[in-house]
Amino acid sequence: MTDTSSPADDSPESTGDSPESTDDPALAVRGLTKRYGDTVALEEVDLAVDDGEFVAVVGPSGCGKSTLLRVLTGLEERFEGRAAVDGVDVRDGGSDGVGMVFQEPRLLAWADVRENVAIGLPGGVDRDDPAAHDRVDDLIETVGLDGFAGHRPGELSGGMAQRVSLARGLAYEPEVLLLDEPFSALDQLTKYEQQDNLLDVWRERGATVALVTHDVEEAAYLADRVVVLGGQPGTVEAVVNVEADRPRERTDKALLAARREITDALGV
Amino acid sequence: MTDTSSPADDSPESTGDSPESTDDPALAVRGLTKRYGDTVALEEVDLAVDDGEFVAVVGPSGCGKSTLLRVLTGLEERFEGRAAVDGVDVRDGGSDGVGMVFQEPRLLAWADVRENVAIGLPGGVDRDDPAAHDRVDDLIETVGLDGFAGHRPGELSGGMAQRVSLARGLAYEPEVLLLDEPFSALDQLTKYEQQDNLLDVWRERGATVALVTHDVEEAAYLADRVVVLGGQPGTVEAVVNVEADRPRERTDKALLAARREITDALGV
Amino acid sequence: VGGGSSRTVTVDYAYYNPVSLVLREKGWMAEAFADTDAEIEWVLSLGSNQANEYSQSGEAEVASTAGIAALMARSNGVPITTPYIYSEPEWTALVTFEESGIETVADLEGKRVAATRGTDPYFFLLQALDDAGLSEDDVEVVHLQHPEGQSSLVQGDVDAWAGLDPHMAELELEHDGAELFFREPAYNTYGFLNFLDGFLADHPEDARRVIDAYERGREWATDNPEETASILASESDMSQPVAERVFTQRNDLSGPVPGDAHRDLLSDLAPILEREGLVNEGADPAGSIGDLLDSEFAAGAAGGE
Amino acid sequence: MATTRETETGEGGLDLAGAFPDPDRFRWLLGLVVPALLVVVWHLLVVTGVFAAHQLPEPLRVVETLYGMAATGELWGHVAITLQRVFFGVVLGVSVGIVFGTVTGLYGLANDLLDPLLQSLKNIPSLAWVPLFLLWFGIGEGAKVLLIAVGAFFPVYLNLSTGIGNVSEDLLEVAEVYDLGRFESLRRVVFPAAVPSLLVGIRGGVGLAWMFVVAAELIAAGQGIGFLMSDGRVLARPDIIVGSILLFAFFGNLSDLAVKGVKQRVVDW
Amino acid sequence: MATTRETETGEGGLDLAGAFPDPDRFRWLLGLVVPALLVVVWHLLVVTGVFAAHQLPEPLRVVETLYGMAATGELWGHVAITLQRVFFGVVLGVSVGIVFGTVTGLYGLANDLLDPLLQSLKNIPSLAWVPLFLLWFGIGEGAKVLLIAVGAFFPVYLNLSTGIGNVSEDLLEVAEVYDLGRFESLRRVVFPAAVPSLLVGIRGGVGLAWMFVVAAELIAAGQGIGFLMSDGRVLARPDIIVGSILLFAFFGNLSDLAVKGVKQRVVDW
Ligand SMILES: Nc1ncnc2c1ncn2[C@@H]1O[C@H](COP(=O)(O)OP(=O)(O)OP(=O)(O)O)[C@@H](O)[C@H]1O
Ligand SMILES: Nc1ncnc2c1ncn2[C@@H]1O[C@H](COP(=O)(O)OP(=O)(O)OP(=O)(O)O)[C@@H](O)[C@H]1O
Ligand SMILES: [Mg+2]
Ligand SMILES: [Mg+2]
Repeated sequence: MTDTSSPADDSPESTGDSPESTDDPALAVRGLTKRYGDTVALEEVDLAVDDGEFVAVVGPSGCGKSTLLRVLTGLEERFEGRAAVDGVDVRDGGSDGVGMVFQEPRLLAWADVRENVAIGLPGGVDRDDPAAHDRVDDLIETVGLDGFAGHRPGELSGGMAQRVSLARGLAYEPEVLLLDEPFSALDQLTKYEQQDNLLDVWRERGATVALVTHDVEEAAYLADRVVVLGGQPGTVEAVVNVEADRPRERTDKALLAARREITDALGV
Repeated sequence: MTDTSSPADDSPESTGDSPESTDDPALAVRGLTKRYGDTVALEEVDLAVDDGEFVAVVGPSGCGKSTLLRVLTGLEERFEGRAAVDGVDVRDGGSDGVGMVFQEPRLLAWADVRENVAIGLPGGVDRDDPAAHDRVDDLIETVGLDGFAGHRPGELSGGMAQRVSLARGLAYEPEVLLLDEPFSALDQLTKYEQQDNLLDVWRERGATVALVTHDVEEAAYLADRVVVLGGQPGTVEAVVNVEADRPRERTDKALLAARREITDALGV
Repeated sequence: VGGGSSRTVTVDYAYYNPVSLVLREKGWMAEAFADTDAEIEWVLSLGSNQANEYSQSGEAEVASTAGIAALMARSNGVPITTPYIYSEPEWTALVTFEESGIETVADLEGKRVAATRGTDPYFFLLQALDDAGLSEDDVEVVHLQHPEGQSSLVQGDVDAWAGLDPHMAELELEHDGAELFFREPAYNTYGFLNFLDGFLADHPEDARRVIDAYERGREWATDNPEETASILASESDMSQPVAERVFTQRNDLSGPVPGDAHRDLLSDLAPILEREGLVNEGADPAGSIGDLLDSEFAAGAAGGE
Repeated sequence: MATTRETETGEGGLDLAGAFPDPDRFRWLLGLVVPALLVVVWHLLVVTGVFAAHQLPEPLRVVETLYGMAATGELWGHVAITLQRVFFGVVLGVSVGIVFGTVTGLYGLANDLLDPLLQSLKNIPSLAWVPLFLLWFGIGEGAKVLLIAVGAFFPVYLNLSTGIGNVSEDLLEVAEVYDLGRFESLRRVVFPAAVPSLLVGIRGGVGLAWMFVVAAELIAAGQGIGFLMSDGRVLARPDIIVGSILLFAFFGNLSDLAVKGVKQRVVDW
Repeated sequence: MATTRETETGEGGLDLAGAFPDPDRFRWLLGLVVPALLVVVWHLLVVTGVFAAHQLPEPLRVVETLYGMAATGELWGHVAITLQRVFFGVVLGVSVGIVFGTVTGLYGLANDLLDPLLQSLKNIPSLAWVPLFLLWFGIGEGAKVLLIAVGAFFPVYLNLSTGIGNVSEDLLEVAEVYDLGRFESLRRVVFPAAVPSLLVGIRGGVGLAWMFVVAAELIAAGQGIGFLMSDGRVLARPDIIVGSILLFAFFGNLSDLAVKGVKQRVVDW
């Protein structure tokens, strides 16, 4: 497991030199090792994500996907190796422009849906401003929760809570958006809607997105590139480029090919 | 939405008279309406599940799937209509033989994985007995968590926590097992393993299983019958019989047909 | 409470009752009971009210209080009798500082005076005011415990203080300018040794032993004032000069038997008790005086010497 | 999401109250059963002579005493002044407790500097403060209110400080990821999450305020329930002592119910 | 999953202690800074004459007094007997508090019956109990220990009762679905979940026990720190008063640290 397979086109150097990127990749992880006591969650992970790129991360349960996102958002202070956003180390404030949708909803139990979503509004915005209100209501509608704006988290179903959490993440409008299995509790129809919605947001805002998912179809449909993590401790097993043009059809042949490639890398 | 479509072969009467069943169906729900304040979670739902049958429940987020399971486990005291297990009303102790894997892991934060799984051991079992220990360790291995038996929930990944919750549910060995999206946080490989593991348990123990899922492929692969709930308030939209023989191949034609049928009923 | 021994006789001791300190120090009370199956248990009373609580709860057979406190308790139904006077002290007076400009009781009009309600200094103040033609309403009585009254006076929070020894003696000795501007030994209400009625009735021989021991202590203390003051000083952490002033100058042990003087003083005070609402609605303080004082019981022991 | 016992009965299977018909309406009456029994026992103990009347007056005697004082108007003076002192003491103590609790809860440095001192002070008995307060603050109303405030301060401080320190790390991470900033994360996450702790602290503080009243009213008070009690002790008047104990119990319970009511209104999630 | 401030520093962004080098090793020393400053101020106030020495003795004087008592061995007698009383009082009060807290936390009926009474009693000041305890339990050690136990009882009762009532409904549902039965669900779910509340209660109880010591040692005590303080007041010896206050602060803090230590060991999830 210690021999990390990092294909040439994935190494930080090569992406750093790629024509469309600025000086630094939006996300740069090099030699990242993260331990929790005796458990090694990630080992020698290298990853570079270009500005405006959409990357999906897949891998078995417990391989360190959430840990990787936590490092990138600056929530983990102690790790070995380097993790930088736009060239700034995450421990030196590089994580400021990074938003994350957590794997669990993590809603404020005492606040209603509207207030919970408003938590995500970016720094400068006055949460009591009518414009902010409208924005929040828009987001609530986008995730299909109109009519539930005044409900408290305790009155929501699992999938509804997850969508509130998603709306909160979208409200933040970050340069880099990390999503940890944001659609796992959604039915297919809702999931498709939200996937397309996410694509719209990504395109409109030119954001960099990293999405953790267990849904291979989802990874292939959404991402430019799919990083397959493996094992425990987690290492990069493979990187799959999804060559299909956008906007994509879900039944696109190229997607099917990518799915097969991912599935193979996962060892299913 | 008020005209509930309950096909003839799904109505309690017809299943009650079917040759393989005993007097009462294992699960019998008739005219079930459940309100939370102003929100109507379920409306006039009819459902009958035979002894030893494997039923999957699918439907959009917030349509009342979890609520249905909560009623069947006796966690909801106030509802209209009838819900019975083996002919005994859930409010009169009918829910005693019913086990449930909750949508959220709901683990005891202060207990390690082993103790959390042991919570599920059935009533008569002495939790300090070596045999009980072995059983718990077996289950932990079955859900792929060997090596984590001594970890606390705070040290587990999302998918690992979900598997602990699953192991706890399997430890209970109930006559009727209800599962609320038990594989939603698992990667495909692990999910496949756990699905097959669940089928084994079901077959060996002859249990009645109701599984809520958003994964249409999963529903078709596992279930004898798939109940499609729809709308808000939730009503039974359709019931799809999966005709494939067991043991099934995941690529079985009949499964593909069932999947299409379910997807259509969901309106995807 | 020894398991084998059948009885305990609980007797209090108090810093304001020097003879009790002597008895305890010398072991004479225990000696007096040596030939009985009773054991002596000493319990410290920090003030008359605590001593009264011990009587009230029936926990102490013998307790020492000021005379007025004993009358209050008796009037309120506590079954005690006083067959013995442990001292005739001048333990209270009105105190102020020179610069306050207060020289007589009449000057107190409109001033703040610290006093502890229900205690000897309080009644001393009332009597003094009465003398000067003032009533309680003409001054502002500030209710403070004795030591806190002293420090409030020093602080200047009050203009005068109805003081109590040893705090008063200490103030006199250690602070320049502190003066006792009104003294009247006759307004002090004596130190009453109160016996539970049940104890007197059921164990008169024990009660007599207590009084005998007190007589022995009284004699010794009268003969050895310096040593008594030393015992007082070491027991109560007072300085020797304070203790000497308290014991040798302001304590008279010569009249242990309750008599007319005590009766008269209490009779004077009885109306004040009622007026101040210090006793039960239906209580009759004046009538209780007779029940409280028992001149007969101790007469034999004390008079015989 | 956890529903508290007070707001919802008959669910969760651990509550027997559901077995009674329409329990919420009359359940408060149950609270009177045990006290009523105690009063009966008390009465019997006195009339059968187990306790003599001068030791423990019969219940009726106490009621008479209180009624007598109420009739002359004297009682209201005592009650009013004590209520006033407790009120101001609680307001002051709770306010300062909120400040210190917030500061130490948020800043590890402040906590390290102040907590050991405050933890030591909290164990000092009310009576021990009396001579010092007299010295520092004199004999006015201020000294009394301050002493009561000391009592009210500590539970608020302790509960809020640990409450803020124990706010779910999960939610703090949310605040951090969304860059809420110091002020907003306090306002939106930390304080709301610590409100239940604060209210537990206020409840405790109000209770301790009542405990400190007696000591406070040893400071040059001529009125007040605590004064009444001390007076009853000095005068060997058990009816007054027991009467003032009942007053303490009554007003203590009343103020406690008020805080509990606020709590149920505020912590409703 | 929420990590408490005590066990982990420098995370969560709300803790400044992380800014100091190797803070955990020496941070307890920070706790001495403010008290040391206070002692200096105290000393200055006395030597400059703001407070007269007979009102507030200088710090050294207090230390001398304590040292003198320690040298003669007198001090240890006071300390030992008080520690013993507090210990037994706490053991008793906490035990009874656990019983009542459990019963009222679990059974709505018991709660309805007992809670109003106990809530009323909890506000009765320690001094008010003294005459009653004297009457009921006499002047022996038992009465003192019982009175201290009363102080320790209420916080334990209150916290445990509400703690049990507030156990996450989610987890209670798990216990119900898996038919854990009364005993097992108490043992595996309810009690472990209520342990933090219980320990908060015990901490409060120990604190109140120290507060009740003074009242308890007014019951015919001739030894003890509380007695020392009352004695100091009666004798107008401010050095003794302040000395016993320091003893209260010291031992109170010590016992508090002990309970806190237990808490950190037990509540480690
Ligand atoms: N405790 C509650 N109080 C109020 N409303 C509730 C409560 N629980 C559920 N609801 C409402 O009931 C409806 C059904 O909820 P339920 O949890 O059964 O949905 P679900 O089908 O399980 O959805 P999901 O797939 O998102 O988990 C939703 O509209 C939800 O808002
Ligand atoms: N706070 C923690 N303390 C100790 N170990 C931890 C902690 N958090 C995560 N781990 C361990 O780190 C490993 C990776 O966890 P992580 O949450 O990153 O997995 P994941 O890839 O997100 O899995 P999943 O798909 O199940 O969510 C796991 O073995 C887990 O047990
Ligand atoms: Mg994860
Ligand atoms: Mg659900």
